[in-house]
Amino acid sequence: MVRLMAEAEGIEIRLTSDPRWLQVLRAAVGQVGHLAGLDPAAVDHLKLAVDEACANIIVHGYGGQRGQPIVATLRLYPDRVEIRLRDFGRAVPPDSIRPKTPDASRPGGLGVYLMHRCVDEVVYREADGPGMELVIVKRLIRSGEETDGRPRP
Amino acid sequence: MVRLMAEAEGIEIRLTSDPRWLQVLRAAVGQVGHLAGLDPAAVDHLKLAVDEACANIIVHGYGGQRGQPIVATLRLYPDRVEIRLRDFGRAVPPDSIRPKTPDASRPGGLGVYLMHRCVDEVVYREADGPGMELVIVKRLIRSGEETDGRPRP
Amino acid sequence: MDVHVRNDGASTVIEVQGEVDLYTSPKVREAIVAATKARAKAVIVDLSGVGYMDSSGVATLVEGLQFSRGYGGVFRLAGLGATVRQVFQFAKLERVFDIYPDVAAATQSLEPRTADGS
Amino acid sequence: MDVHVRNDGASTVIEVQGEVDLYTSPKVREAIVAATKARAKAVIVDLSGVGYMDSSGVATLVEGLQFSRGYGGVFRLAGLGATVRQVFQFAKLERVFDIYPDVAAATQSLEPRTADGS
Ligand SMILES: Nc1ncnc2c1ncn2[C@@H]1O[C@H](COP(=O)(O)OP(=O)(O)O)[C@@H](O)[C@H]1O
Ligand SMILES: Nc1ncnc2c1ncn2[C@@H]1O[C@H](COP(=O)(O)OP(=O)(O)O)[C@@H](O)[C@H]1O
Repeated sequence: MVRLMAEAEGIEIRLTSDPRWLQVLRAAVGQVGHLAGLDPAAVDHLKLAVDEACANIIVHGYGGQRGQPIVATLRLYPDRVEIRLRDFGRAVPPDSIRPKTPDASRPGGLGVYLMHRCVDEVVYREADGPGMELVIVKRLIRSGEETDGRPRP
Repeated sequence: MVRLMAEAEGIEIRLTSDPRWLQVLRAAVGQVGHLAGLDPAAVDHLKLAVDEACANIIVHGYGGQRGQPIVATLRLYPDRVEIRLRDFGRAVPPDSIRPKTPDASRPGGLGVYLMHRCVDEVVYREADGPGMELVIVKRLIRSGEETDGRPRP
Repeated sequence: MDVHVRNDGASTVIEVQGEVDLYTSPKVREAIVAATKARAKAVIVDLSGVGYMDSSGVATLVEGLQFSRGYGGVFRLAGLGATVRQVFQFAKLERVFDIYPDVAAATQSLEPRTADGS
Repeated sequence: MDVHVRNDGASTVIEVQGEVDLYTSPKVREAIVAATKARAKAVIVDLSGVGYMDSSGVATLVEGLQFSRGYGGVFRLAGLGATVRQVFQFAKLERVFDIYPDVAAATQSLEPRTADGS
């Protein structure tokens, strides 16, 4: 096990920009989180982050158009789960995608904010070719380590 | 919905021949079955068939060697769920893979038999290139239709 | 995901079962729009059967609250599980909504007070 | 998937939690091999926490039954849910194993009969 975990091991899921595949992707992401040893709440957070990111690809990247490709790569590392999402839609400057402070008077605008609340890293990048690339990282908290990262005395 | 369902819609999952990905594939297959409207028992059957087929690819097709590619394509049709599994391992003549009658005195030998019990079609084919291709079909029973396929009067 | 609507005189209860996301939230929205168009005095959304909700579900509920406030109606949520509650916490909406442990609690407090009770 | 083993005098209870497949069945096998190597008089496998089992899990249990019979031991299964039971039905193993509704029932019948009970 330790030997296998030392290198990244992964699974790749190719879906299209149809909202109904989101539940399938979430189920797969949930199992990968479980395999990584995340607790159930952390698994939920990882699922939510990936789901919000994909919903944004469908709505913003592809403007709601169905049938367009999305590639999700789910990888296990000894210290983290890493999920990459690649689309081939309308790209925007990566640092223009920022969390907005929740505003109860307006429905919507929560996606990126929730992503940042749920995982440790949310990094948008310019893709090699059309579209965008996003890397989501959820770190594993190992026993003997506090949540703030300080090793126990 | 009807319009979308008229054509096949699918999702593709690329995993490697490591048994721990089986639970991830099962979770995705389960959601696709749920999306198709299968009842929970039928969803369980579909998961079991795909799981047994993949386990056989890992054990027989790849002789237990890790890190080898398996491609699963999950498609929804108006009348069925179709799952294709492609490997690039040792191929055997497709019709040599046959269900064995369960024999309680010997552990094992149940995989192909269970696949046939669980789904409506299990078709092994010679692949285009190395390895094997398998198509698993689970039919949807629509309301107004009996299990034997006869339309109600 | 399933949505069941029932009218029990004083209130319209929208019972949601399953996962609420970009695919399924339009069905929840439909039920909320129908109830608020009919100017239901009280709309109670029963989320006890919801194990997952994303921002599209949250946005749908925020919209419902606004529709309802538009005509002076009551809009309540009931039965949030830990996973759903966490999303409301993250979104800082826990105090914006009237949240009850279950439909019974949400309904009970709607009943007119008895003469000696106030 | 988790496997917990406890010895309560008369029997060794192997409690399995989660999904049993090609990845996880070796862990179940390990516990069964340990118990049968130690010639446990009775091995009870508690499957009440198992929501999924494939043929590798079934094969592991068939092996356990054979190990146990090899020294005249008792090997019982307890708490099969609908999904797991279906696999045993398909495999025509329902009558091959001694299957009990739960661990209590599987353990109870192990106790020596009282003098006036036989
Ligand atoms: N995949 C994407 N492609 C293009 N633009 C995006 C993408 N994801 C997010 N954005 C941009 O970031 C903004 C903020 O997204 P978000 O916080 O989820 O709120 P909302 O989607 O409700 O607008 C979006 O309005 C959009 O302009
Ligand atoms: N993907 C595959 N590639 C090559 N051979 C296979 C494959 N799947 C099944 N087989 C062959 O079919 C036989 C029957 O499989 P099965 O019924 O699952 O029993 P078991 O795997 O326990 O032998 C296997 O022993 C193997 O020879």
